Amino acid sequence: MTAFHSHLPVLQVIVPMLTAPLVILLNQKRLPWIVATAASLCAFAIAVTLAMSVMAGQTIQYSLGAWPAPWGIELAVDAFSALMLLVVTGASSVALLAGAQSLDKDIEHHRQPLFYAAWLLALSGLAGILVTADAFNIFVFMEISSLASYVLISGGPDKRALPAVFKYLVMGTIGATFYLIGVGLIYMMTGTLNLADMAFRIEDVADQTPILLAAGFITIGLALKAAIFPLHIWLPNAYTYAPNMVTVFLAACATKVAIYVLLRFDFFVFQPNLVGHDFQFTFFLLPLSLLAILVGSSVAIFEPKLKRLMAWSSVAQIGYITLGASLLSVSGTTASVLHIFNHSLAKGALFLVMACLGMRIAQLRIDNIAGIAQKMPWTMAAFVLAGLSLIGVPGTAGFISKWYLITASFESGAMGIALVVIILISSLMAVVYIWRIVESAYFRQPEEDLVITEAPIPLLLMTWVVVLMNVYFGFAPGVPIELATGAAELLHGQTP
Amino acid sequence: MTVIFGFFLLTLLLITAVAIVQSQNLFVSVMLSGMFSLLLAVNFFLLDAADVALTEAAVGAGISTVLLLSALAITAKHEKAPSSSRVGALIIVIIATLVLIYATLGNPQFADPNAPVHQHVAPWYLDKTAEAIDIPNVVTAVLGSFRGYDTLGEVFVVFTAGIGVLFLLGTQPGPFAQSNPFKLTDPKGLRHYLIPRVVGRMLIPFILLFGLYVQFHGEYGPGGGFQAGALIAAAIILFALLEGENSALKVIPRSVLIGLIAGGALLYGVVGLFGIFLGSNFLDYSVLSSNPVKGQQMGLLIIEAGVGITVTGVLLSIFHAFAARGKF
Amino acid sequence: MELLGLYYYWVFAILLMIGLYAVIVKLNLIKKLIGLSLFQAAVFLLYITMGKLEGGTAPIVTDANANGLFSNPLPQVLILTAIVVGISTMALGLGIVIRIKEEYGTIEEDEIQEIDK
Amino acid sequence: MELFLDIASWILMSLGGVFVFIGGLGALRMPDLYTRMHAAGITDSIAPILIIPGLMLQAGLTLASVKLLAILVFLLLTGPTASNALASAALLAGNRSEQVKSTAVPESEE
Amino acid sequence: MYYVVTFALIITMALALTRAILGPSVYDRVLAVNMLGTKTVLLLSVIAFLMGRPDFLDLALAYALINFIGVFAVLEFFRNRAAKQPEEKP
Amino acid sequence: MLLVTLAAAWILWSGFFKPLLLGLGIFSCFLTYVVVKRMGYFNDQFFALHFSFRLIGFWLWLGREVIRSSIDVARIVLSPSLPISPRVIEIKVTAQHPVDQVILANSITLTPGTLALDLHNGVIKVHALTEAGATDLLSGEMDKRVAQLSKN
Amino acid sequence: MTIALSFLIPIVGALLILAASRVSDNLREGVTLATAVALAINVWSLIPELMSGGRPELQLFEILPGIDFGFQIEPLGMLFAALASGLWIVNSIYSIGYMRANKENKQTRFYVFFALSITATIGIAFSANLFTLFLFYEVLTLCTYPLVSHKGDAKTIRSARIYLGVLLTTSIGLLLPAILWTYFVAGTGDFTPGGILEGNLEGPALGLLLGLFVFGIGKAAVMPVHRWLPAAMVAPTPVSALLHAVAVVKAGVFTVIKVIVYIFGVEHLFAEPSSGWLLYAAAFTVIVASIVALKQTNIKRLLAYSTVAQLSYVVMAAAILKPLAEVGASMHIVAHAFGKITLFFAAGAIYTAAKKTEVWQLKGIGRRMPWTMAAFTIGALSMIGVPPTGGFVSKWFILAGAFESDNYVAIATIIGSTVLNAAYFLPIIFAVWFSREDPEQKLDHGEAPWPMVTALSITAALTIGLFLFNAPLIALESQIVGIVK
Repeated sequence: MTAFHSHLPVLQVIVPMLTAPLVILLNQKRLPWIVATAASLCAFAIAVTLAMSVMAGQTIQYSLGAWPAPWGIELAVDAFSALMLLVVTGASSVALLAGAQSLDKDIEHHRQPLFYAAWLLALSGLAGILVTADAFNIFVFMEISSLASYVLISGGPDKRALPAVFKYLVMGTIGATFYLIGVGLIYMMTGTLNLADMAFRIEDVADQTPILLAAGFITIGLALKAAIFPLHIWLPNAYTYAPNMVTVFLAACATKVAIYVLLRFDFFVFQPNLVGHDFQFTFFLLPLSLLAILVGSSVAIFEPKLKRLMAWSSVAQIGYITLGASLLSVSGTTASVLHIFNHSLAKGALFLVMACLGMRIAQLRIDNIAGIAQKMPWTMAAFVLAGLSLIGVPGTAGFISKWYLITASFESGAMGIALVVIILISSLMAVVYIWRIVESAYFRQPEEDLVITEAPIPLLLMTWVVVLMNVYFGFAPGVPIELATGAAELLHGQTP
Repeated sequence: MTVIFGFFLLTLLLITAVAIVQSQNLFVSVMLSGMFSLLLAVNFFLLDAADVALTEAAVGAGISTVLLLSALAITAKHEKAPSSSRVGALIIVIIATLVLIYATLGNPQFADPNAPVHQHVAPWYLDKTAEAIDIPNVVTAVLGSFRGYDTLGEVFVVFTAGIGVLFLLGTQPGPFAQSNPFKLTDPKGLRHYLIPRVVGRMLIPFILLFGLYVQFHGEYGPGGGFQAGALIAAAIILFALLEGENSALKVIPRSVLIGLIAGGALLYGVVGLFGIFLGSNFLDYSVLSSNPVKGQQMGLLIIEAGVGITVTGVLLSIFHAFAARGKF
Repeated sequence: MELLGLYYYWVFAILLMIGLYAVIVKLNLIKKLIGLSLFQAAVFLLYITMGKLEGGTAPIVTDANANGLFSNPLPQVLILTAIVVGISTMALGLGIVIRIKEEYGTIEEDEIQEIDK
Repeated sequence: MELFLDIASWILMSLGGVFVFIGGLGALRMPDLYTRMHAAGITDSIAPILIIPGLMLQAGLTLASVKLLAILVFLLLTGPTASNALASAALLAGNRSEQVKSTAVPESEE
Repeated sequence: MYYVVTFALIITMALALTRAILGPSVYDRVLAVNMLGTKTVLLLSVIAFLMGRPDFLDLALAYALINFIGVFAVLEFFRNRAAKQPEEKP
Repeated sequence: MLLVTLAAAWILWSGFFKPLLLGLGIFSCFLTYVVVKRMGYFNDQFFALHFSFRLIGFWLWLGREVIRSSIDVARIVLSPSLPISPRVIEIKVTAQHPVDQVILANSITLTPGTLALDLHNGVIKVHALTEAGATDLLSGEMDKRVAQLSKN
Repeated sequence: MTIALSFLIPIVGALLILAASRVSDNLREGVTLATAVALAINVWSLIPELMSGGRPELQLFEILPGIDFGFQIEPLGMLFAALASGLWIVNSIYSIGYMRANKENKQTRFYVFFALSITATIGIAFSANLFTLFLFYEVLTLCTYPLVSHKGDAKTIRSARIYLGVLLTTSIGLLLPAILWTYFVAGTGDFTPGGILEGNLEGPALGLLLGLFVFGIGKAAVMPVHRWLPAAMVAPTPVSALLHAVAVVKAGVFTVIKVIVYIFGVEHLFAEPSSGWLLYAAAFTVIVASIVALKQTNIKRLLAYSTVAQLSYVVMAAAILKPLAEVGASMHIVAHAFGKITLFFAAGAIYTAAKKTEVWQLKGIGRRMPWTMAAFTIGALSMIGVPPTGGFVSKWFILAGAFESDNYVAIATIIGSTVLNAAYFLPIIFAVWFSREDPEQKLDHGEAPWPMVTALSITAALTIGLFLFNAPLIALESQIVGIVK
């Protein structure tokens, strides 16, 4: 490991972060986009390097300011964070590469430098959450990413983006503040902010009321951020009215990062130390996950707006992720982590398709895309494949995580069968809502002659790249599985 | 004894909070929240948190009041009659409060030296500051060096908010600015008011200087980049109030503001990067000079400057952005 | 003394819930933001309270008070950051509210929902 | 000497405290805005004039004294200015707002 | 001895708060806020001595400055509102 | 002139004489100076600092007035019947310079019992709490003293 | 390599069709035919190796531990693949005539998806494990949707939605859990001679799993999941032929047999009483579907219910769980394929030439369309199981199997259904040849276009050929039996 390599964890965060101030100083037409994309790609490259190091068996640690761990802030990259970093930086890079035209359409030119700066900040905030090993530092970066996300979403062309983003802001802030309270209470009882140190020291004071309270606050706060049912109400509108590319980016990773923190805290800090903590999983998280899956899917079935439909589907998919976690087994957590990755792929691709459609059609409603497959065959073909992945058809990435999820459900005994049934029912529901779109696009006659053409090449190209990744990881899921298994074992305290 | 003062002040605080929520008049709410901030700041001061008290005062009583008022000027003064479904929420909230209060019974005793908070990392900071950085203000040392990464994040939070507001409200005047008759008739601030103008003008240089003083004495007393930035911005906002929006923009044009926003953030980051280039970790200032202690002090000075610059730039930008939307 | 100390935490709890109540119940968007800032202020109080040390003084070491008892600097640092986060959020929120007013002509949540229907 | 300074400062500060209280009381008792402002004026003017020198006596010839002096000057400069600003604002709205209507400000004013 | 002053100040603050809550007009509230601000400055000065940290007077100074700006913001706000509702002059 | 005042203020506030801080102090003073210059401080006649010993004398006199009227007002506040008779009067200002006019107005406000409402075209509108206060003011003592301030 | 080619040829063919359609229709159809022939040759070329006991396989990659994506050819799959690829040629010829004569739109889409469906069918036939099979099973469902909904009007789309809904629901809701269960208990899903569940799953659970499989494989149309089949009648006739004879339903019963033989293991299942219900369910379906068919007046709907019955015939044969019956079952796949495709071709020809769709309209039509109706007669006879048709051979084997196990339910069902088949086919045949035409109708049509007639003649010939020259086929199927033993 070279000297430069050892700095990668921090570079992961500060490369996009420090590029942001540069971006707002740029005035040329394309320059902000170019710089932002370059920074994002650079971050992606770093993430890949980190993932390779992690897979080679290292856990990378980094002390900021060279101060030792519980006193200074420490960064740590393990299998879980490496996987998430791949998702986050990958989503950002793809969306930026694909999105130049789409964003030109949504954001006026003179506002673009600010927009791209906010984008980079969102990226660095998310990356910052993932690399840090410090509870308070998570809060700081959570706020960077949240504020930047609010900015990004508010760039949406529809005025309804504004109330949506306001709601998101209020709920997001409540979530973050709850988290802050929880961290404060734990700090009060343990005197430390470092996660590993915390997990170690919490043992002495476990089961005292402040710690229980802290667990509650942290869980609720992060659940708000992660849009876990029934705290998801900010999500559909925020995703619907955001600029298309922003939806691609955020849908693929924003809530997932909150789930990441939640899993970290629950499994790392609370689970080994709190009596009855696993009950809470079984009694709260599990039913809520199931409800999320069913409600999200049902609403999606009847939703006429395409992006909203996708957003509700996200609510359901978040349910899958938490369901896996709530099974409290290594395989369940593996499924959960894996689904984070795979759902990002699938949903990212779907929202990219939405962006493609959005380039050509004003109102993305099911009725408006009747017969569009003739005009935009490549776009809709991509949609079909990505939709299959979302449903979980074998041969796509979505199948792999559902497979793991179902296996994990079976392992959990008699209840498992019921879970499997629900998972399958909801898959069927996914079939229905994906199918409604496919049917409209392929098998209905357009009401009038559509004078539209295929989406712009870069957008289409990136869409297909992601779609093909869905297929690729459906057949060769080795890397994500390895990382996810590593992450799950880590979370359950088993050293691989 | 101070605890008893605290008791009274906290009670006042609670009353204020209830009044804020109860008041239908938004303006009154804003005024009361200014008071709330002051009271809160005094409480912080009583709890030995001088830096926090200064910040809360500068932010809560100063900046946020100004921002809220300018938003009110554009939007509305009164809120509508409340909705009917309040009882449920009230009950939930009361239950939650009781639960929280019950939970506090398990807290460590107030100000107990044996509480975990005072045991683990805190003494280390106190010792290490004297040894490795050698400045009196431990808060600044922790803020700037031991947890400098957090502060970098904080600067970028401010930065994000700044570009966010600029992005939302833009540099162009919005639709309301045109339809606002006042904007066109009198863009000149408080010009006609002789007394405020004269006194204000006399004070502005001193406020500025005081801001810079707070900036550069962050290592010795309460204060630092953020508080200084707020004070300097307040001075210029005062000027804008007295002489009008445009005069203030002439003093510090928008392009300069953008430069300040970006420059301060970059300054911080670049200092951090120097740590890497000079062979240590990110944000390690001790390598900046041959003497590690001197290096730390230098690093702190520069990053505080970065914080101050960004905060000034952002707060002013936000103020101008709001003001441009409707005459404040 | 002990009860007085607890009072700080109680005030935290009550303030927190007052803020939350305002955020939930109030329909006016600016009022929501004010409620949000109360909510955050409660957390500031929590942190600062826990950092207080019996007989301690502000952690600024000068010759005059070198008796070595200082309150915990760490929560103060954290809260400095949190305050900044709070004001940033508030500023952004207000920016959004202004835009909402421009687009909708009102800042009452129910009226906005009515318009969006 | 010590003792004398102490006593002097205690006296000043106590008096200040008394005036502050009276001012507060006045602000509560007075019937309308302008008269209340007079009461508030007590706390704005006489109170700092008494209390801060009292503190200065405690501090002696130190930097703290200088700062106290600066505070005093600021308060004496800003206090009346703020009152005046407020009064003129109230005056501006005077014959519109029923609540501000003073016993002394004639209707035709403005 | 500081305690006496401190208590007097705190009580006056409470009175000011009462006035702020009672109103009746917004100007009364502004007045109360301004009064409270001044009292806070004094209170901080006194507490600084009470706690034996006279070097914290910076805070009081900062308050004095900021409180002043706040009142101006309010004034500007009113002036605006007055101008926004153009009255028919008799 | 301003620079000197600023520098003095810095040193008195700071109290540290390390070279670094002094350097920063000089830097700060110049920065303030530059900003203030950009604000147009030296373009018009509003900004004028003139010190004189008469000012100190005036202050002492003013202080006495403040104490005297404070006691008056305090008595009013404490008396159960609130013996007030508020009225508005107008005073013509003798001094021409705006700064002097402002000093007068603020002095009036500073004295409890009287309150400067408005200063326009050399006329100060004053709200007085009592009849006595009003007549006191109308006697023109304060006006005279302020006018003397700038007479050099 | 040959296996890979089996997939590449139709896929490349589909792309070429797409490309060729830009040039001319003739070229497009030429490409279709060429692809079909190439595929058939390619698939058939594997037969010799298989007959000599080889089991060519192609392992692509491992998706998850224990889950591979790969192919392995065994006799049953070969039979199915050979059948499908062979019939594709005939069907293509027929389609050309049909599509042109009826001036259908979106013909390119039709040919492309047809080719893709064949790809999926080959995939099902060759898959080496449950996972791969499921994958292609779903692909087949999706690829046939555009074919079924070809007309594109509201009614068609509604019916097509039923088609898709039933098939997807059953496959995801039942088949997938069954597969998952299998993987979970056995740790693998590879098709293994003798089954993989022995020792892993016993008792009622086994019966339950069997149920999940049988009903999950909706394409096998065991009642009550047969609803899609009549619904799919809205499709153009070549598509119906594809559904009924070439690919879809055959894929269903094929999968059932394959699962019974290679997953459960015939003997393991035979030893398990809780699996006996399958026979009854199949028998029930046979009888009920035949009775329903009796009441149909629309030719295609009649044929559809006939198919439902015949499919359960296969399932029932498989459920007898005796080697001879298994041979009969696989034989019946072929026999029914030939017979039913002939019938559908004939029905399509009638529609094309005379625009007639109802049974009662057919009086005396044999004189105007002798070739068509002769073929129709042969197909119907095969359905009934009368010599000299292929249907007789398969029924013979099934019956032999039933006797071997003294399974009287099966015997009774076979006899009963034969009677019922005769009851609904013979009157038609009689009316076609011996009734007089309705004089009120103005009749001037002759035979359908020549490609259609050619195609149905070929399939009719094949039906008879199956009776006369079935030795190679039986040899091939005996290989399965050998495995079973």
